[in-house]
Amino acid sequence: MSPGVLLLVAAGCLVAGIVSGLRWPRTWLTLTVIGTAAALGASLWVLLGSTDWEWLSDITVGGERLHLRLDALSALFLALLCVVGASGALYARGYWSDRQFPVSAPRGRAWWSSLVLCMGLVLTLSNGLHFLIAWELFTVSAYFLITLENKRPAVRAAGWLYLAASHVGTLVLFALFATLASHNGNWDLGPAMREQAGLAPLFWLALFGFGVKAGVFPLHVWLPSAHANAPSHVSAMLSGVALKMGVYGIMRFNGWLPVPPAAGWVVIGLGSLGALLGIAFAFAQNDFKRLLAYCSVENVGVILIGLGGALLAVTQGDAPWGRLALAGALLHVWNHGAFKSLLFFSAGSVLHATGTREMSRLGGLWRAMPWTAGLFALGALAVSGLPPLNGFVSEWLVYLGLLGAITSKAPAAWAAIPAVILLALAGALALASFAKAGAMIFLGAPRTQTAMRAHECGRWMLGPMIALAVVCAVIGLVPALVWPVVTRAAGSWHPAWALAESPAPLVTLGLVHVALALAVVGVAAGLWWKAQTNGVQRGLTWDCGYATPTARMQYTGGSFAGIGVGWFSWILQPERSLRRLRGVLPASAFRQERMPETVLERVIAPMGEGVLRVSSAVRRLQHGRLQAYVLYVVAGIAALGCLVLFGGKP
Amino acid sequence: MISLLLIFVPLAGAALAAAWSDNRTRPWFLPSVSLVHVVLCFRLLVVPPEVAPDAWLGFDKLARAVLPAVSLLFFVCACYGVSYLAVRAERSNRVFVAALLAVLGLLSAGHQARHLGLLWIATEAVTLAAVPLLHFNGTPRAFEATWKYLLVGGTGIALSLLGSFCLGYASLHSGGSGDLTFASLMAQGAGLSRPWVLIAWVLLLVGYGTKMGLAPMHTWKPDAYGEAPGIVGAILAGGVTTVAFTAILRVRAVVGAAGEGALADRTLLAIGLFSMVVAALFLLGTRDFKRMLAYSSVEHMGILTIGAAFGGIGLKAALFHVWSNSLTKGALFMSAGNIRRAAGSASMDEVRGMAMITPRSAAIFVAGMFAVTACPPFGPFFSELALVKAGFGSGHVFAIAMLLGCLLFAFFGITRVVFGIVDGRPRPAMRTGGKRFVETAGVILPPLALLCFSLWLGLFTPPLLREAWEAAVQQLHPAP
Amino acid sequence: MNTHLNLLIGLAMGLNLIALGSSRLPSLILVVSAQGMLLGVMPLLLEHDWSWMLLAVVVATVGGKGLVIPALLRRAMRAANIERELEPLIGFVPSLLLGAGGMIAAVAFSQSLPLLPEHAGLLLVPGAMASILTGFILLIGRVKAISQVCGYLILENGIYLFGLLLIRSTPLMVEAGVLLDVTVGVFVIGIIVDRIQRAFDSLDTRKLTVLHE
Amino acid sequence: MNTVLELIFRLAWWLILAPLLPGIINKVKAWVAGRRGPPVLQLYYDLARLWRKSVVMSTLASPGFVIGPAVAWVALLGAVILVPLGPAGAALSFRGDVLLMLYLLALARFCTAWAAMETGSAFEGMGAAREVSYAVLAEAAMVAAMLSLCVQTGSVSLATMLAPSAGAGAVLLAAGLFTVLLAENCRVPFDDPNTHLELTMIHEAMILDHSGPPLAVILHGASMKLLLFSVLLTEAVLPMGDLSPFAATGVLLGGVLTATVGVGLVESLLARFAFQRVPLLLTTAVLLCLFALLVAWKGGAA
Repeated sequence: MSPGVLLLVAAGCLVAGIVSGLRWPRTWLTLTVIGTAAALGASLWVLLGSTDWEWLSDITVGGERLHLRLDALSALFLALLCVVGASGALYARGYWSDRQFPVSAPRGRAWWSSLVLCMGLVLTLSNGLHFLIAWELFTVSAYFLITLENKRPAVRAAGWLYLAASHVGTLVLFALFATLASHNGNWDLGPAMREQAGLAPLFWLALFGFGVKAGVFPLHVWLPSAHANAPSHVSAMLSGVALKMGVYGIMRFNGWLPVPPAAGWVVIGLGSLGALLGIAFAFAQNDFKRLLAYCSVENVGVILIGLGGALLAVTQGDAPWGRLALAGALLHVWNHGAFKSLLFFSAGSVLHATGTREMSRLGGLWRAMPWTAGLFALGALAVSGLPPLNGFVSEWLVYLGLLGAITSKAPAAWAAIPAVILLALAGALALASFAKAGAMIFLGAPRTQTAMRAHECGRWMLGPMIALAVVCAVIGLVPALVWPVVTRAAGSWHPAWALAESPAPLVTLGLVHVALALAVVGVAAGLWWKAQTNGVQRGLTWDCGYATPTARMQYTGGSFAGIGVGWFSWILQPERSLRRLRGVLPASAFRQERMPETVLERVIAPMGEGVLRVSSAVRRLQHGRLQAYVLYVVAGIAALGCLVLFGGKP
Repeated sequence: MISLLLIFVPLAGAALAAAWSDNRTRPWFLPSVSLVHVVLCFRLLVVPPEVAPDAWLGFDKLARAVLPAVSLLFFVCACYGVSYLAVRAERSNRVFVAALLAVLGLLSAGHQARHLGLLWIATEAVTLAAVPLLHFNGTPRAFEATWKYLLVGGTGIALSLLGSFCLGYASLHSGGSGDLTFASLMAQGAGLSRPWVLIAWVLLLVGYGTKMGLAPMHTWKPDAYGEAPGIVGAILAGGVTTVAFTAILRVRAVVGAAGEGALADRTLLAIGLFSMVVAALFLLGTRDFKRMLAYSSVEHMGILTIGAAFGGIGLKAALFHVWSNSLTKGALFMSAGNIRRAAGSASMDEVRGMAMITPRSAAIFVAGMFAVTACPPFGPFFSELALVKAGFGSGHVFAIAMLLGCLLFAFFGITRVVFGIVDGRPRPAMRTGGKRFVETAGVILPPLALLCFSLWLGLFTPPLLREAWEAAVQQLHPAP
Repeated sequence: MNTHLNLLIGLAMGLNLIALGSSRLPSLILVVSAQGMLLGVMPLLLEHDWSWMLLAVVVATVGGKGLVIPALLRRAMRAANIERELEPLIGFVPSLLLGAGGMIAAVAFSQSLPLLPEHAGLLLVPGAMASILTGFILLIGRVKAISQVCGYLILENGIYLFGLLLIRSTPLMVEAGVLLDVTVGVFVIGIIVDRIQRAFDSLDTRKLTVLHE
Repeated sequence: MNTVLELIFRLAWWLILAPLLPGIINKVKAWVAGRRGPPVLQLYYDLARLWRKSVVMSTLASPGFVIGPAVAWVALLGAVILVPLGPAGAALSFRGDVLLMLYLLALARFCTAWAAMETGSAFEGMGAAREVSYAVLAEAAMVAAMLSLCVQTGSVSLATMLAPSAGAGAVLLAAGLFTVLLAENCRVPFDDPNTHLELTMIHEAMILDHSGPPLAVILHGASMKLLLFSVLLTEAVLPMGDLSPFAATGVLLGGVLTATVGVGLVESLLARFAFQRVPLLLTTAVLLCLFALLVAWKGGAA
């Protein structure tokens, strides 16, 4: 079965899903699963095969012929989209059920289908005009998914911020594609554009326009609130796949367009910055979905580091280490998609069980929801890039690429050395953040009543989580499996790198991982058994002799992150309000801490206020006095007259 | 011949309607007459008639490129008008219907006028015929709006007359026989006296710009659109402004023939960008969704002007945008009218959660909002993208950057207002108070149809239309 | 011939100044009607061979500008029984100075414009400019609705004055257009005026500022 | 067969030798303080006793309380397996194994911290927080050190990286790595292993609630970590590669002994720093390693 047929089936199912989602949940679910499965089949056909799929039809839309292309790069992303799309659909059945959300659940299903469809189109369309259409439609459907719960002002604000930020990116893309079209004389996209050196400056437009969607560090302002306020399966989709659309755009267009020499340096710089600061922000958060969102900023940074390395390698004579960095980036796209979706799903089931995103209101949930706890722990290990899970594999590849640059003493080393060190810092901070998150949510004693009343989530939610966990584990244990796929994608990014054999000892790594996993199981079982045979007695946590500890005496997330936040307070700018105990009969003391989104609240908001001030000043001219209106007309004549008199010859 | 019918059928209809006694059946004149108009118009679109070069009136290429859009818009508005007037059965619609039909006839005349004076008379007459439409609601606010419309518009009209005289006078200098058809004016070309042509250009640009609603002559627009019934707003924004735009285009052609095209384009670009900036700034702050539509219309007039300034492809994109903008705006005005009627107010301080009260209108309003802010797959996206492309093609990078910036701020303003009205929980008063507004097919289908037209226009632009725009560009920028 | 015409135009320009200076509504209306009549008869001086058409235009202009419209305005004024005092936004003296300055500027500017030989000696262009300017000053500088209408009329008169340049060459249609414009325009404005008067029980346009941002 | 024997020998070296080091350190401290001090094999006795003891678990603790230490121990074992033993070389050496080692250490850290947080005790939270936070800087220093070795040798696998001497930057590197050793193993001046004031502990605070076999595993893991770092330090600084196997073994043993004694001396001569000053010291370590890196770069270029 050729990918064309499969994609047709997929498209058909998804379109039907948009309609059926409003009425018939079961039909919708089956359709979505079938459709995503078909698309997955198509992308695997391309990835495992050796030829790309291309289709130039005679159907014209907007005066342009429909032109679909599925090469390895887009297939890699498409596969991820399918996996997350299907698992999200299954998860939503339990998480966003019609019983709980009679109004928004059907809409959510319809928009979900359209979102998946549009992202698939973005990945396959190879005509600028149609690409823009699909891109914008995908943005809009994502908006409606974010604001499913639009009764809540916070959700509306987050949704609007997302829409506004995306529109900035879209308009930049307008400029990008319009310039391309007016330069090429047609809207076709493709490797053919590589030859025209004149197009190099467009790289910056692409980096900005897609960077907004990808959440590249200074452009990530919309991301935390949107991911935190969206329904969790949507957050998973946004963070796992939608961000990757931006990454895809960046990769696509610096693969297809000539890049300016500075590109690699800038990208790797942005990546390192984003990796470190993103995770620093994450460490400081108290809302666990915001924490996950910032962590996505970090992971996009990691991807960009790899990509930047690859760009540098290309500009410095196709050095082989660039291939490793690119492979790492591509694989990290996949890995982040998997474990971040897993984490958002488990976050969702915590939210579902307790109704709060505040870590300081949770705790001790492992007893109520052991499965979620375990899966979250696994996801936390993966996202912290710890062996033997998938996160480590991709970061390891990126490291190898950078180390290759360093050991070969290429000029790129001057970017690679700081990148490696920042990446290591980011890794350590990620570990800290997720130790904090896991501990605050699942360990210790429940801090509030809501946390006490928590319950494990149903099988519709658990199933997808387990599936994603398996994906993480498999990629981690058998990394050699994914190498051919990744290298195919790398080849379609840069043909010179298409050769198949792996320069990295992935097989050995895989063996070590397997051995490690077995040893862990063995030793853990042994120790558990030993402890049981020696006898286990349960007792109160030792509390320095204070006999009645309350749950509120536990270490809080804020104090856990205190040291790290102190180091980054120059960018985090935490807002603290503190009332100490004073006097003989002290009033109740409290200490509150808020982590602002610095770039948004300290940089963009002031600029926006400036614009609004101008606007309100201008609006005062429309004061309703007719005499002034006539005066404006006269002024218009005068101004144009002057223009004609003096602007005569340029 | 048919081109004359386009004018006289509606006028006759107007006369009949004025004479018609029954208030309940009178509204049916609107759809029936405009249906005839649409049919004739599209017939002419398909089989363009021969126009004698010295004819004063004629369905020439420019009229062919624009008038069908107006006719289509008017027809849909007319269909909406029936159900609208049924809702407003308490007041007599004699004047309203007659004036509306007269407007249609005069619009056709204005689009087809190939003579400076005739064009001016038609525009003037449209202005006057629109007056009773504006104060149909009969509220003091409506009268104030009408008064401002009349005085600012009148001033503009007077200026455009003065400009016409100047142009005529310029033509006398090269021994012109005082024949003021655009064809002969263009034929005189460089013979026209330069100072008088330039004065004429400024005056005509300001005069017709006032009708079109270009900043800073736009001041009447928010008041008029804010107080007039939805369809009137739609016809003003989609029809009357279009006449003014075509007028400017015709004059621009003459100025170009006189060898001052570059200068004229620079002025067009300047005033267009200024309009966009002003509109964007106003949109950022406005809290009334009908006034918002007015400012958005100002913005789109700016876009049209900028397109005209780019010349060639840009002009073609502008003509495309005339179509997509009129149709989309129509949908917005009608759905806004529904919401306004259901909510009893147009201010986002008082209106909330209309998605629950008037779900269909709200959905159309949101869709139209996305359409008018150039989100695909609706018409404006394609036309504006073509315009941006043309701008880059002709090297106006700075202008395009500014245009995109204005589009961005306009988007911020518009989405803020629209979502503020559609989302959230409705005020309890709105759920219970007053007589409920029913979303009948009559008030839902017309805007829906317009949206579909806009969609179809963008996705599957008929080659016929492309060819028509192409021809119009040829007429205005004759290849030397 | 030209001397007579210039005399009339000079008179019209003088009337402009009077209009700017007049502090009472009836006098303003009077000025306007006088100016209308003046303009009305001008074609007779400009044209050597009198045709019926020309006479018709003259009659219509004199009747319209000189009699009908002022009558309408008086009627509106009575219907809206407003006090006769005009309170200006731009004071009378400043308006006068502006008008005078504008007149000088107009004369100076019109020197730099290329005129056909037969119009070379005429004051038509500066006169037109001066009237237009006056009209604008009244439109911008007066509060009462009716005074603004008068300003608008003077503006129209200026344009008509300019139109006389073309009276020989252009077909009379343009002229008819002017008449139609002025009459219908003012007629409608008249309606509006008393509607507004009924709605706001005043013609003070300062009350007409409900609609604003 | 041969490889199996070799592997066993290796495991023996790491597993059996490791607990000796804390004993030596304590001896040194006692000697400096002029006391007799505990026997050198004290830790062996402790481990044996703990292994027999029953477990006291907090009522709040999940199975992770026991699994955590196990995973940590396995991770440390994996890490030490990757480290080459002088002449014997590494059990398994491949491109990029240095990163695997670093991340295995991180895994161990994660699991210890997780197990610590199990009990919900504020003390352990405090300890875990300090551990993970200071580890950020230690990690940076460690990576910088490894980078300098990579540049020095142009290789990214431990076996070849550690073979030659660190060259010109040896002293800097030694200083930096020694500081990291102290920090990572929670020795004075970063942490005082035998303090009794919980508020000032890091590692000890994390394991307050552990007991019995899990505690034994943790303690043994800690000693392995100490051994790993001292071996790493020795091999990084001294030119192992170009010595005869016999000499190399001697040098290795000597180096480890020196490092351990050094730790003991530091502990007995220095007092624990205030926590505010800990980052300062670690940053110094980072800078030392960075300088070593630059020196290596220059050396390679010359």
